[in-house]
Amino acid sequence: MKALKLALPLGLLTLMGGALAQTAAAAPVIDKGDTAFMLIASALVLLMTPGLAFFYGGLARAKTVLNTMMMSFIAIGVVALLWPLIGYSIAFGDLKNAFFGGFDKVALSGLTAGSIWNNGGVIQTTIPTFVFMIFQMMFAVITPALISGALIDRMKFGSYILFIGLWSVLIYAPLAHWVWSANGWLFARGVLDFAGGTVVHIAAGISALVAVLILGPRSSGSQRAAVPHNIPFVLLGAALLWFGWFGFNAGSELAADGVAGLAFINTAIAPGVAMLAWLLCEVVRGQRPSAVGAATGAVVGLVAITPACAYVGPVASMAIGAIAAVCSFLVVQLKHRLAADDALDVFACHGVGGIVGAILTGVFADSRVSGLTAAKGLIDGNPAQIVTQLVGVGVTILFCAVGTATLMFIIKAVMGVRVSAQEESMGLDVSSHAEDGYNNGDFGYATNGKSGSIDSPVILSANAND
Amino acid sequence: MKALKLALPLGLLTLMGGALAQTAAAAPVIDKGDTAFMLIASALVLLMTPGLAFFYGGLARAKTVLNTMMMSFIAIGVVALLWPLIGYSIAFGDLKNAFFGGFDKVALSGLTAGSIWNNGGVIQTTIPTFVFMIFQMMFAVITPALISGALIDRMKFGSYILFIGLWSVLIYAPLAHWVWSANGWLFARGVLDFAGGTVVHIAAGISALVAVLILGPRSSGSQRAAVPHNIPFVLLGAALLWFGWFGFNAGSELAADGVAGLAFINTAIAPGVAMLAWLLCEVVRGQRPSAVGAATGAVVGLVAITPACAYVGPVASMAIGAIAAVCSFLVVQLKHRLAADDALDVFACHGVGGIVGAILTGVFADSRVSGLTAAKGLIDGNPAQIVTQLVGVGVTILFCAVGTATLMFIIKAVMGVRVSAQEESMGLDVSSHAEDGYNNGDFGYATNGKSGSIDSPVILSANAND
Amino acid sequence: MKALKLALPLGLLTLMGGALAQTAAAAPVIDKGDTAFMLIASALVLLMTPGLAFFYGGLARAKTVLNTMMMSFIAIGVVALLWPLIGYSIAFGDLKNAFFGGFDKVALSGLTAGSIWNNGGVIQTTIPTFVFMIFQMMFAVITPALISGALIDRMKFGSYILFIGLWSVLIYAPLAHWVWSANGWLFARGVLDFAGGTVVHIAAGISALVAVLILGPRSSGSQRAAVPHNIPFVLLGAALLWFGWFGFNAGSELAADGVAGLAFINTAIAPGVAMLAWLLCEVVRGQRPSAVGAATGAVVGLVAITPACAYVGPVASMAIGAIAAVCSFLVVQLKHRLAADDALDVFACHGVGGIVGAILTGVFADSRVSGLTAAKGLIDGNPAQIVTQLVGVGVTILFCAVGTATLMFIIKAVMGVRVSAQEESMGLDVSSHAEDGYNNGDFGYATNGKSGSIDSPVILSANAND
Amino acid sequence: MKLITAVIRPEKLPNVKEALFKIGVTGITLSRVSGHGGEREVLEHYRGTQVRLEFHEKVKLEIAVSEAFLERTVKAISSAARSGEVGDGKIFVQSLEQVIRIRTGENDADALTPVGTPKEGY
Amino acid sequence: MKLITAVIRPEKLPNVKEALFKIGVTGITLSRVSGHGGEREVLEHYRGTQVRLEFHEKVKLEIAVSEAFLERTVKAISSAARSGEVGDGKIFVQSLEQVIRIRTGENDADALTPVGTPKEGY
Amino acid sequence: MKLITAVIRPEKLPNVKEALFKIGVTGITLSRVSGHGGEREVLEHYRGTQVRLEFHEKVKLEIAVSEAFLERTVKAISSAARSGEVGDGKIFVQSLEQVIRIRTGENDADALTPVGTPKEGY
Ligand SMILES: Nc1ncnc2c1ncn2[C@@H]1O[C@H](COP(=O)(O)OP(=O)(O)O)[C@@H](O)[C@H]1O
Ligand SMILES: Nc1ncnc2c1ncn2[C@@H]1O[C@H](COP(=O)(O)OP(=O)(O)O)[C@@H](O)[C@H]1O
Ligand SMILES: Nc1ncnc2c1ncn2[C@@H]1O[C@H](COP(=O)(O)OP(=O)(O)O)[C@@H](O)[C@H]1O
Repeated sequence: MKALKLALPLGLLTLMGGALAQTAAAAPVIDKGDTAFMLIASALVLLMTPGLAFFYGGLARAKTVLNTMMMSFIAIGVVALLWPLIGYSIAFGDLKNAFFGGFDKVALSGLTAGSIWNNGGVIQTTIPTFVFMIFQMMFAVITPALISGALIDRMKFGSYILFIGLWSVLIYAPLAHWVWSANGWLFARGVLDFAGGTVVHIAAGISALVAVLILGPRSSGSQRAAVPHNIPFVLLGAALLWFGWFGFNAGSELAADGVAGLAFINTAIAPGVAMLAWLLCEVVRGQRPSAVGAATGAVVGLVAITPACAYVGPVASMAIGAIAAVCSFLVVQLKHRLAADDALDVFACHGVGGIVGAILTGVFADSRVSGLTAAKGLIDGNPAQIVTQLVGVGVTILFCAVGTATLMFIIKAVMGVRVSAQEESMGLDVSSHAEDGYNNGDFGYATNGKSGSIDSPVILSANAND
Repeated sequence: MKALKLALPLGLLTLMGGALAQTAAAAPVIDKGDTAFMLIASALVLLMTPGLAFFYGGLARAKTVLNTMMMSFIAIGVVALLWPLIGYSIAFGDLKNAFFGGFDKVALSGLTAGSIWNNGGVIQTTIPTFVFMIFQMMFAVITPALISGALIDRMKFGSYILFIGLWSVLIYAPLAHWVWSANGWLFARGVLDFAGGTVVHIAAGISALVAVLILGPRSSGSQRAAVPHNIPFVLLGAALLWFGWFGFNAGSELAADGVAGLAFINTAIAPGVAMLAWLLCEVVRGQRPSAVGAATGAVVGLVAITPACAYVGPVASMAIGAIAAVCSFLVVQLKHRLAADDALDVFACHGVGGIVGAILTGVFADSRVSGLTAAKGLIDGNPAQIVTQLVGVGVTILFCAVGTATLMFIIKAVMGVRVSAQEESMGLDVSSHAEDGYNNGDFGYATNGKSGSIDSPVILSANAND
Repeated sequence: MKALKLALPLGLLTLMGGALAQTAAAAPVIDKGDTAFMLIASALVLLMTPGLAFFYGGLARAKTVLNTMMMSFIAIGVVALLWPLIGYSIAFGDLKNAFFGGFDKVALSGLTAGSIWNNGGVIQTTIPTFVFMIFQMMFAVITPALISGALIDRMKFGSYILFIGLWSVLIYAPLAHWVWSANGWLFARGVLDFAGGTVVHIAAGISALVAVLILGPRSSGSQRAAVPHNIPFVLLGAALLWFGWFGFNAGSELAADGVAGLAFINTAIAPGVAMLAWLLCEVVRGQRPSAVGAATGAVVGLVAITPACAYVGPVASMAIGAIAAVCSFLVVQLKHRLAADDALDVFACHGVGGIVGAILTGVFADSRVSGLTAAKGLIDGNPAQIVTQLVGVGVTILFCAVGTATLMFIIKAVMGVRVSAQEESMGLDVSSHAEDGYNNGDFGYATNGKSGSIDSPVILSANAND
Repeated sequence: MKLITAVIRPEKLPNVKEALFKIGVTGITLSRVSGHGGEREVLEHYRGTQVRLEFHEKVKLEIAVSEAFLERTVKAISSAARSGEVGDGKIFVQSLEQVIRIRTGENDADALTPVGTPKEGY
Repeated sequence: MKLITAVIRPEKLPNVKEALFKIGVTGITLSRVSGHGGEREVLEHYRGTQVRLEFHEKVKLEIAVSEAFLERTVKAISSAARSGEVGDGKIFVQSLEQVIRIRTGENDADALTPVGTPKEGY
Repeated sequence: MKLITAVIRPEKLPNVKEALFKIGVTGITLSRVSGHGGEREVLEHYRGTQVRLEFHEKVKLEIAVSEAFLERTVKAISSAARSGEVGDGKIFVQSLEQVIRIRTGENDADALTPVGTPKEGY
């Protein structure tokens, strides 16, 4: 939603792209085209979380596939409860201060089907407030879910739920306020983050890294056996993520216009090139170009283009995709040197991809392509933007690292964060969810909930009983 | 599509949400935004049926996964043939009577790309009639497919096709007329059903229950082994259903406006909370929170919010999700006491969820949030709405129960409804479709259709031959 | 995009569907509704390629599933690089000649977020040029990916990448210019191809056939074992293809209007009926109605309706679906008589379906339904259109056959096209990608990239070492 | 001691299991196998290709028993697994030289006694 | 009677099957196994992690035959399964004390005769 | 020669493998099996249905060795697979009449020698 907000520091209230030149005088109206676009974009972003569940679930082992997927799915439930109740208000409530949004929108009080979103009167959009709220909610859902990839195979499910609930309210919502709300302090500072490079990806990547340091590594047994159990699922997940990401990036324009078009094409180009770059890295290292590599490269490209998507031209977009893929590839190769057992490389993909993307936004932002005069990077004559971007990156890293560490330590103290070693070796699907991902059905007995009934296995002699 | 229709009983032809205040005098025009929204919404609803195929298919056993999935897929084929030919005309044809729509629109006669849907001149929308027709068709596809979940593992595929064909024309189409057409008698009665709680979910749930009573239970062998064979598929199915449901619910507004926005947010919130509620029920009963439970809870929440989605506020939506999940959970626990072997809990999910949702619509409908003055429930000072809702529920139950029983008895008499016991024990994939869902390919022989050719297995001695 | 272009030969610049009657004098503006539609339609078309990966991947054997899927995924990467750099310019660049578009749009030079697509000033649309470019790119992605189904199980991955890269630039892009650009010579000739029956499906089908003749058949061992390894994946792929195809077909109108509505409904009806027709063929031949058959039939119906979708009425659409399914079914039965080992029947599905659809467009195009006066077929009093269609088909076949043969021979000479027999018998997943699609993880060792480290298997005695 | 190997129909497994538990045999190792014998081939069709499934899904049970238990175990399996149709399967009996319980290192008949049942081996 | 257990390459299964059918052996039980022997390890890479596949996919055949059939069966398998490369597999022969056909309760050599072929056991 | 069949916990496989390699045993055939013994049942819940998993995942190893190698192989497996909890598994030893290496047609102990190691059979 940066295109809208950028207008502000320059004191411009006119918006990009066509027919939106209403002054404050004209009564704001809902634009059907924009609303249609944002409704569908919100649905696309929702689909990213199940997409993530498959991306992560396919990379996990068969005996922890359900736990891994549930860590994404449950985020939908938790945030669908907390975001309307409180998170939205913290992020986009009244504009009293630069650090959080306040409590006036708690439980969405006062909003009706007729409300049009205007960020407290400062920015006029043409979409219903409900639609803005839900679009933002989808971001708040996927961000904590991203973290889960680092934590799989050993975290208590209850502790995880508590963690993401608190994280989404206490870390994500304020950060969203800082970067995206009209009076957020990073926004005012001029940090460019069109669709969430800092708020979503750096935040998730850093939090993942810090969280695993406190959680501890997987047992050597599960680490050793950590081969993706179903790579078609990884590809399915990557495809759904990519598909949804069009809503994520282009939708962040909050309007169906040429800027959304630019954001959209870069969301296709950068990950495509990143996929090629990743495979090339594999070949250069003497490996084969792999399907997991293609999926990973594409996701890294998507991450890296997120902050930049509406600001840069298509060739710059190719460069961002390629550079991010190479950086992320190198970090993945080094991961075994790290103390942190980041199981599915959340830091290497989202953290590194997000940081590279945020910085390169400062390099490649080009108002001659985007028409957004407030978004100029190095190549458009504004080298200072790189510094601004670094500030944004630094603040996000600091805030998320400290915040996540605090939350994890508290939860560890209160209820513990790890399952027992035995539960870990059984696999969390059976131990935390009492389910198996895949069954052939022949060797187990369904007993209809009536133990001892006529349907249950007849066990007569005592010594047969255990 | 209730927001539009509700206007009618009050004699209002003006529509909700903005720029649509054309009087009958002004020539109706197509709104590009609304049309864009409804085209995509129709595609989303189509995707729900494959989503259902995965939801059901994952819950089935590996040896009946294809039959289970085909029961959904074939519904697309059958209804894509019958709805344009006759179903649409019965549901939305001329307005001569309150019980069915007539035959003037048989084979969509008279419709062109320029037609704008106005329900026989009574309600003016801004979308092409073709778009309205196809949006409605997607509903007519998924409703009979929902029933199939109860019938798996033993129903003849041919009989099933005949059943859903007749059901969609003789039961679904008239019911859609009653509830959604401008002169339908339940519509006139003031029953609130925004997106199909009665027409779709109660209808499917009750029909499923009645159909299995006539079909009979699965063999004890297949019942015993009835453990979901692929839970990631269940999650995939739930995700696609949820994604499509945004088109289903918000699209029922037939316009991209604030009411659609409200319908949309409730379609995210209610199932999210229902998911949490279901998992909580499991924990309270001493079980583990399960992935199947999360998927089931979300689907029940989606069902329950369907009739209410554009009428209630977000907190009421949370309540509806939670209450429906608890009710449905309890019925699922009791299912083994029922005589009916409803294999995948169609009644417990869609029937119970639909009934709870329909009634709670009468409780929570709140025109102060929706702006729809004709949709007031108990909390908006109109307790009588609950009675109206009960009438809608009762009529639907009665009609579907009698209609389904009649169809099933006729089909049973004419061609039988069950496969043989031996086919059942082989699994319907091999016996009804001559296919296996999963193959490793090493133990079978592909013979290129040329038996006896050089490629086929050389079998020389007589005693080796069978 | 034919509705727009057809206007041209008749000298009409006014566009279909409502409010778009701007003359050249009025400054063109972006329509938010159309743009919203086209953005989402582009995302839908992108999703078709992963859909194809699952359709093909499920039909492949478990040991080549990843290679098969990668052949689709890599097309996204390759074309995301080449289309913006050069392909788009060749297809839709300046209008100097009828055979290719020129180099003025290389690397999308000169395009900005404010550009509105008008095909060199001849046709005025209401969508940003970026959006047109990306919508077209998605077509350029999926077309070469379609070819891959014929080539699986034995083609070198590097050679394949080179092949599709060259093919997309040298064959696809010019063909797109001929058929869809305002001065393309087939377009000027009056060939009707609304959404790509010739450019996409016939091109892919013929190229597949020619390519396998040069590549050679699979080893008899892999042919023998060629049973679909995961049919639910086939159904998933078909569902995603169908879902995306709504964007493909209706989006080709480049506007959200009644013609898009007509294209949309036919995209639902024809494949539904084709699915039924295919299953009926199976039953008539004494087989069982199969899930693979249902999926195949639906895809053939989608192919066949592609050129016709905005020109024909719904009953004609049923006829097209049914006829194409029967033709394709017959060709599939005969495939073992062919010398070409077209592994996944690309020619029988896309080639045959495309040809039948292109010809039937000349039969059933009916301007009384579509309102498009330039698109009249036999039943609308214009039998000559059939000849025109045959010209289009013939030219496409000739160009693609010669072009593909040339490319394949060159690549074969330069770097070879086949993997070794041993690699083929190992399966291409392990031999070309060093990955297994599915792992249970117990029997393999992950060694963290540090061979000889403490984590790797301790192998002490010499004779244990190999 | 003897090693009994039985190849049975998967749908008969619950019956066989109950029959074994009733006579006190609880140590069992199961696996999924494909069997070829006198049963008819199953034909499948995938597009233009016919596939013959010459092998049928079966379950293999391996059970080590002491001599004393041999006969009743064979009888239990054989009657619980019988449907009377071709394809019911076979039982193979082999002699077993040694059995070791990994947990304790116990040998032979001792190794066959389930936990907490200090009775005679079966 | 003897129990022949052969571990072979999956791609050789069709050949072996034909060879067995030709000499009249139709009772076979198959399973999927992983074998480790003299073959080279396969390396796979997943992101930064190298995976060694020390085991190769094999198919195990178990065939009970009467003494008379032993030699020709072993020969048939051995020549049909041979590729000459390391990893072709092994054949094990064990003595079999008893065979029971579940369907009929028949014993020993009788149990090995396929349906409808009242010839000498093989 | 002897055929050693061991049923172990899957998570112990890496240990067992290393132990076998250390003593020079490299010919192994593995398969996935389900075992029932003294271990507790696992309960799963799917909607209203309770499922008892009476069988636990195990891995079966089959190893043919010459007499000389028997004892050390059994010991290696037995100590590497031990966790001390119920469910560690069993080792069965049977006599083996004949072993044929398919690749070469070699017989008996020769067939057990891995490639390139013309030492005494193990
Ligand atoms: N000689 C044999 N060796 C190994 N397994 C056999 C043998 N004969 C039969 N079997 C196994 O027993 C199963 C059933 O045998 P079959 O001959 O089909 O039926 P029946 O035992 O009723 O005559 C086969 O599928 C196969 O797994
Ligand atoms: N001593 C053994 N015990 C059990 N199985 C063995 C033994 N030796 C080999 N095998 C099985 O035979 C397969 C092939 O053996 P290998 O030594 O690789 O080739 P070759 O027999 O050609 O020398 C192995 O993968 C394994 O499954
Ligand atoms: N008598 C037996 N016959 C065949 N397999 C057995 C037998 N007893 C045990 N097993 C196998 O050994 C595994 C472990 O045995 P169990 O009795 O659970 O533990 P323990 O050996 O520690 O007492 C079982 O799961 C089963 O696979």
